[in-house]
Amino acid sequence: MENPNQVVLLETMLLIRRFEEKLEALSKEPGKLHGMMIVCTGQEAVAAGVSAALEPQDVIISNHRSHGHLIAKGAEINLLMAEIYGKRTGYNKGKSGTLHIAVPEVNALCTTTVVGGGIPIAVGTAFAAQYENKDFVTVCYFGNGAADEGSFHEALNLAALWNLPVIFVCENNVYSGAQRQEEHTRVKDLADRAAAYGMASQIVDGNDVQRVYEATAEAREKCLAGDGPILLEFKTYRWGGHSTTDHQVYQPKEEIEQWKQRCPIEKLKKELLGAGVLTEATWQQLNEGVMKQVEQSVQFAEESPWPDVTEALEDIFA
Amino acid sequence: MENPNQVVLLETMLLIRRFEEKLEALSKEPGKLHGMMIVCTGQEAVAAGVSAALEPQDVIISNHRSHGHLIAKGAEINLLMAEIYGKRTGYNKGKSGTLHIAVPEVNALCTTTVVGGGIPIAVGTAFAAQYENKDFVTVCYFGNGAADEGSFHEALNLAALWNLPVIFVCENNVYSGAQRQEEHTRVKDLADRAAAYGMASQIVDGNDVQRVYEATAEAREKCLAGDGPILLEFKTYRWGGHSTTDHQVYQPKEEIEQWKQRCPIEKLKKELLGAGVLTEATWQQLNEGVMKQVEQSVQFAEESPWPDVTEALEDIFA
Amino acid sequence: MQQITMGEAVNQALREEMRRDEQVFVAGEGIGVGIHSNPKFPTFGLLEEFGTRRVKDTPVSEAAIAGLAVGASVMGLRPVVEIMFNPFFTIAADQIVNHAAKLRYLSGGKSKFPLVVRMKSGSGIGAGCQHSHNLEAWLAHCPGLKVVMPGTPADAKGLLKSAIRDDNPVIFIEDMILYFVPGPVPEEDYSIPIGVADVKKPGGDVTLVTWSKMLGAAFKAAAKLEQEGISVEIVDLRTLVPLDEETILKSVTKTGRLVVLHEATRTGGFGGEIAAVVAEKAFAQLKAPIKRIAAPDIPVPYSKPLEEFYLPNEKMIIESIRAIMQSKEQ
Amino acid sequence: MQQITMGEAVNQALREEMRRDEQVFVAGEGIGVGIHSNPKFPTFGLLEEFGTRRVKDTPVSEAAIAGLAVGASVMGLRPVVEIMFNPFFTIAADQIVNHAAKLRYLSGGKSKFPLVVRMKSGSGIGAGCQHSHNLEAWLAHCPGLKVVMPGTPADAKGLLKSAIRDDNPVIFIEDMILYFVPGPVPEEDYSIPIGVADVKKPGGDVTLVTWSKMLGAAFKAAAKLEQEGISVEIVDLRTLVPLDEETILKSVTKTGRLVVLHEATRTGGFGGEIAAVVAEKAFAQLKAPIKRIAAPDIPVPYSKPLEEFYLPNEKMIIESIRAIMQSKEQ
Ligand SMILES: Cc1ncc(C[n+]2csc(CCOP(=O)(O)OP(=O)(O)O)c2C)c(N)n1
Ligand SMILES: Cc1ncc(C[n+]2csc(CCOP(=O)(O)OP(=O)(O)O)c2C)c(N)n1
Ligand SMILES: [Mg+2]
Ligand SMILES: [Mg+2]
Repeated sequence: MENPNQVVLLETMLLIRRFEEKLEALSKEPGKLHGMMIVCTGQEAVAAGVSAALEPQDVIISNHRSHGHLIAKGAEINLLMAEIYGKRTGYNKGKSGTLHIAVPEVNALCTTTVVGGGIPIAVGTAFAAQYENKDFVTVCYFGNGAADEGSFHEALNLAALWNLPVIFVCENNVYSGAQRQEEHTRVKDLADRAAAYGMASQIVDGNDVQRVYEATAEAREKCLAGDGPILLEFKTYRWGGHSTTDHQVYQPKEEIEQWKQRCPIEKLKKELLGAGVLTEATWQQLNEGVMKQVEQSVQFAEESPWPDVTEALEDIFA
Repeated sequence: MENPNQVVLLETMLLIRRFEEKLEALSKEPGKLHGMMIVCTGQEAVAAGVSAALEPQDVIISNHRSHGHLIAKGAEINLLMAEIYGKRTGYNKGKSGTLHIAVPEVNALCTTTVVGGGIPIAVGTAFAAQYENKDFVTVCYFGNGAADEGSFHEALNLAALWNLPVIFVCENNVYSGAQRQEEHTRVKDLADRAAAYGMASQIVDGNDVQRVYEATAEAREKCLAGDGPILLEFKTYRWGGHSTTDHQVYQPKEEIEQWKQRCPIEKLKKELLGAGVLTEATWQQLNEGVMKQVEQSVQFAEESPWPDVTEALEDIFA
Repeated sequence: MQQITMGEAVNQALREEMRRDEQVFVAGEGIGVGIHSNPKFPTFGLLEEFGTRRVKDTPVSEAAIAGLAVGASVMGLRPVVEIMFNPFFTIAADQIVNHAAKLRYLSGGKSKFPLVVRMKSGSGIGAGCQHSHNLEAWLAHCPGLKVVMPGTPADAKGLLKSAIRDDNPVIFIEDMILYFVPGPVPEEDYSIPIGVADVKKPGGDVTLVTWSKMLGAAFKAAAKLEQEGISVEIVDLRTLVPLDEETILKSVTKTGRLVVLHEATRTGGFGGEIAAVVAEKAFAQLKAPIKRIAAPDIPVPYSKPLEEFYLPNEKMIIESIRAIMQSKEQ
Repeated sequence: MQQITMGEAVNQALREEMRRDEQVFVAGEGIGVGIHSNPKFPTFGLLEEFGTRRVKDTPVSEAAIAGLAVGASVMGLRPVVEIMFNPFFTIAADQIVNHAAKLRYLSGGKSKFPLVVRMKSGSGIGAGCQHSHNLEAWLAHCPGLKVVMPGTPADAKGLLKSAIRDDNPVIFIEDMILYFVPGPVPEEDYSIPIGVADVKKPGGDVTLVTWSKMLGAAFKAAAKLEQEGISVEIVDLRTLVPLDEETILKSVTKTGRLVVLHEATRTGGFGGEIAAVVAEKAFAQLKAPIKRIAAPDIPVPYSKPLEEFYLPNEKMIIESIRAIMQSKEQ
């Protein structure tokens, strides 16, 4: 596989960042959004790097912190934003909201806010690839906290037993709600859990988009060659609280600052500036373009109609 | 800890063996027993060796294949047999039957036939020891099949995180229902799963009662010293089918024969004969004594009254 | 017509649908190689006919089994998975309730989940309350699921075919005792629509609504009552969701009396739903109190006499019906 | 009298019981250090007062949390564990249903399991159907469990105390919206018995049985109807199991009319149980059809107008009651 276009990677991360920042801001404006928001600020490299290694036919299964995953896989932010607003024009007609947006258009087939709930589902989508002998992989995103759920265990064991083409992506952002990793498990590296199923694994710097891309691309090739599954642990950090209603009393300010020094976007930006691929001017352009897109998505969402209340009764049975 | 009396160990194993053989025979006599029977023939060394290392205050949590565990912990076979018959005089007044006999009298507090269901409960009983700073351990028995349930994962992680005094006993008898271990997981040694929780583990020959005893005694000491929990994997074999209604089409005859060569009772008997601790005559005595006990338990059960049907409505709320 | 048991009927339905549609596969614990090698068991011989690609033995991992079905179905396969016994549904419940049932709605109708979950249920097998615990009322109280619970071999076969062809998650609950009870089943290909109750015996005095194993006791009681001059109409629900209110209301409108009979425990059982529908929509037609006959509010006990006591029986049905026939018209 | 919210009332009950009885401990996700540091949340400040021995933060492992409670309670401790949201009960369900509820019975009455499982429930929080899904009917259909679902801060406090002191597994369901609604709560130590419904407002024309959050809408509708000359008696169930049939039947005997109101979806909801009890035991007193008012059979949608549409409201209550007042007496 060829290296992805670095500027496109940067732009993807930037789009995710600005989208999430906007949501944080909107969540503070009373009456704008319904419910709390869960954003992935600081973790953009995981979504961007993973999706850069994927093809359109590849499936992703996502969790409560999904916006980055969806954007990186190609979801349109207008339709995402409208969904988050609860508007009829949203990807799921407002039925889903921020926590479980499905975007079948880009094969983001199941997003679940039940922690760990998506992992067994990924076994099913991967099984379909094997059953029909099709060339696609499933990427299953979940957090460090989810790795303690029973569903993780059952699913990884079954995936390994059947040799399924699935890449389990553990996005280790240090926290599970208000708990630090060392407060929810004694193991340091969750990647080590793969051995309990006879599965391969790898630990990767989740703030280095290029490393994320490479690990995923390699894992994908293995899966397609019939040597899957694999567990990838991406070490990263959640800059904000768990959600926009989090009081963040437990999260040390210095820790946040340290991780901000390792911003995945700044890192790539510096590299590209250094390599002459990017100039300050093109960076400004990029940023402005992205900001504009985000503003437009808000406008689209705000101008979109609400669903008619009786639409609540639709879409239950096929 | 002092070595246990070897003759007592032998007698315990023999009692379990004859009890289970009797149940198998009874299950073939129409109209005697209600439902299928699940017996532990061939696995006696695990129960006997484990319990030899335990004190009365130690708690055991057992599973569907419980008779051996209960007998070794000190349950009276009359009351067990009566329970299996469904009689009022049984340990649980006939409400439980063979699959979930609780014997609080010997701290066999919860027996469950939900595969893996007892493992989280053991976390709770062990937590009580820690909470009240009491000197007892919990032994949690489960099979190789149970190690694939999500409950195993959640429970072991929590036990390790909190450093609880619990010995997880994986009785690996090769099969889970009709599935061989290699058909339900890719890992060879289930003990390896402990590493996924930062927990200690050990693999032990489950047909060598002395080794079982030693491993348990050592584990118990560690737990009491605050260095628990631990996962012990005892390698053993289920001579019979999963239950008495099993057609055993999947279980190779040669394999059964091979394992019968490694009979835990024969092994100890030979050793004790060799060491002069046992003679053929005392062995005969032992065997006859045990057979008589078992026959008496059947008589006790058969002569015991049925519960009155309205007793079905009792014992639901305290 | 062939006389086969419900176990055999389910087996035929599975075979015929697997032959018809390559997208159908089965998975579960002991589905392929099991401890029982008995032609009266639903999955008997499937492995031999369809091989390991389509007949998947799984580890003891109910959440993974259910998740497998959810994921495979959204890709267009048609999984028919087995949760061995109804109480083990609890372990698969998150996948079934929060995922299978909700994900289509959450997608705004974009995705579909054509999966079937088969579960064994029912008392009478001497296995106690962790194997026998009828939870159909739970499943019926979960929007997004269809719930089918047949009482005869013919219904089981026809309904399972519909379930497999349905584009929605269908819970298919099989009573274990019925696996061994024979009945007539058409030889030709047929299916029975989900959501349609069946008047198994017409009658004029009282409507007896029931489903699954209790159908047998209903028939016996009705035969005895007939001799006393009381004519019982037996409505076999067959499908709990969607509920065929029309058939129930039509019958009650005719008879003016309703008895609901189920094996599950009384409090919170699905009998309450039937009673409520009738007390709201056919109140004016009712001539007598609505009676529910159900198991007492206890776990299924093991001891044979206690387990027999647990199960609602013919005598209770007869007494209940006699009582409401005597109760003064309002 | 102090005016506090249900969140604060639960907090007081937990504190007072933990002070009173060393055997009581709390465990759950974010129970000690959580993402919210808000005095209106039930576990606010417990860690500070009682320390890490008695306030146990757990990993995201619902089955382990419930198993912890089962095991600790059989040893004589009194665990009060939290399952964060009602739908996550599915992950703990095996422990609660097959173990907490059944193990005493299976022991022949030898063991007891004095545990409390607290769960948040209810729509209106904009989190969608995997957080909001009222499953109280499931729990009420599981022999061996008591099920409590308070509608006011005072009831919550008094009932939680009884739940903690009860020797049986008690499921205690708290509506999240009510965490923030204040009400009068006695300052002194008191408890409210489990299993006793409360006539929250006497009335002569129609009995309105409800529980939890819907109590608010019931009050509003009753006030409006009063102006039309329709006198509504509001029976707040408070406890679903054991069900206080007596209070319900007494009220219906007086009024002759029954409306049941709950937030959970209609089909299979606990409203069916109430309707069935009344249609059997107070049939002769009924002057009109029994009405159920409940959410439609859909998952809780996210979009604000859709989520509002989901929740039964004042208007529906008023219209239902008007309708049954007009329906001809039989
Ligand atoms: C089954 C379940 N239990 C609890 C929760 C509440 N909850 C939402 S997110 C979360 C923490 C998850 O942590 P992690 O998996 O590391 O993902 P992150 O939020 O860090 O991205 C919890 C406990 C839930 N949504 N589902
Ligand atoms: C949750 C659950 N799933 C399935 C079963 C059916 N079942 C009973 S025993 C068993 C196999 C268990 O194997 P293992 O844990 O190795 O114990 P063994 O029978 O070998 O002693 C199965 C699948 C069950 N009782 N509980
Ligand atoms: Mg995390
Ligand atoms: Mg085994």
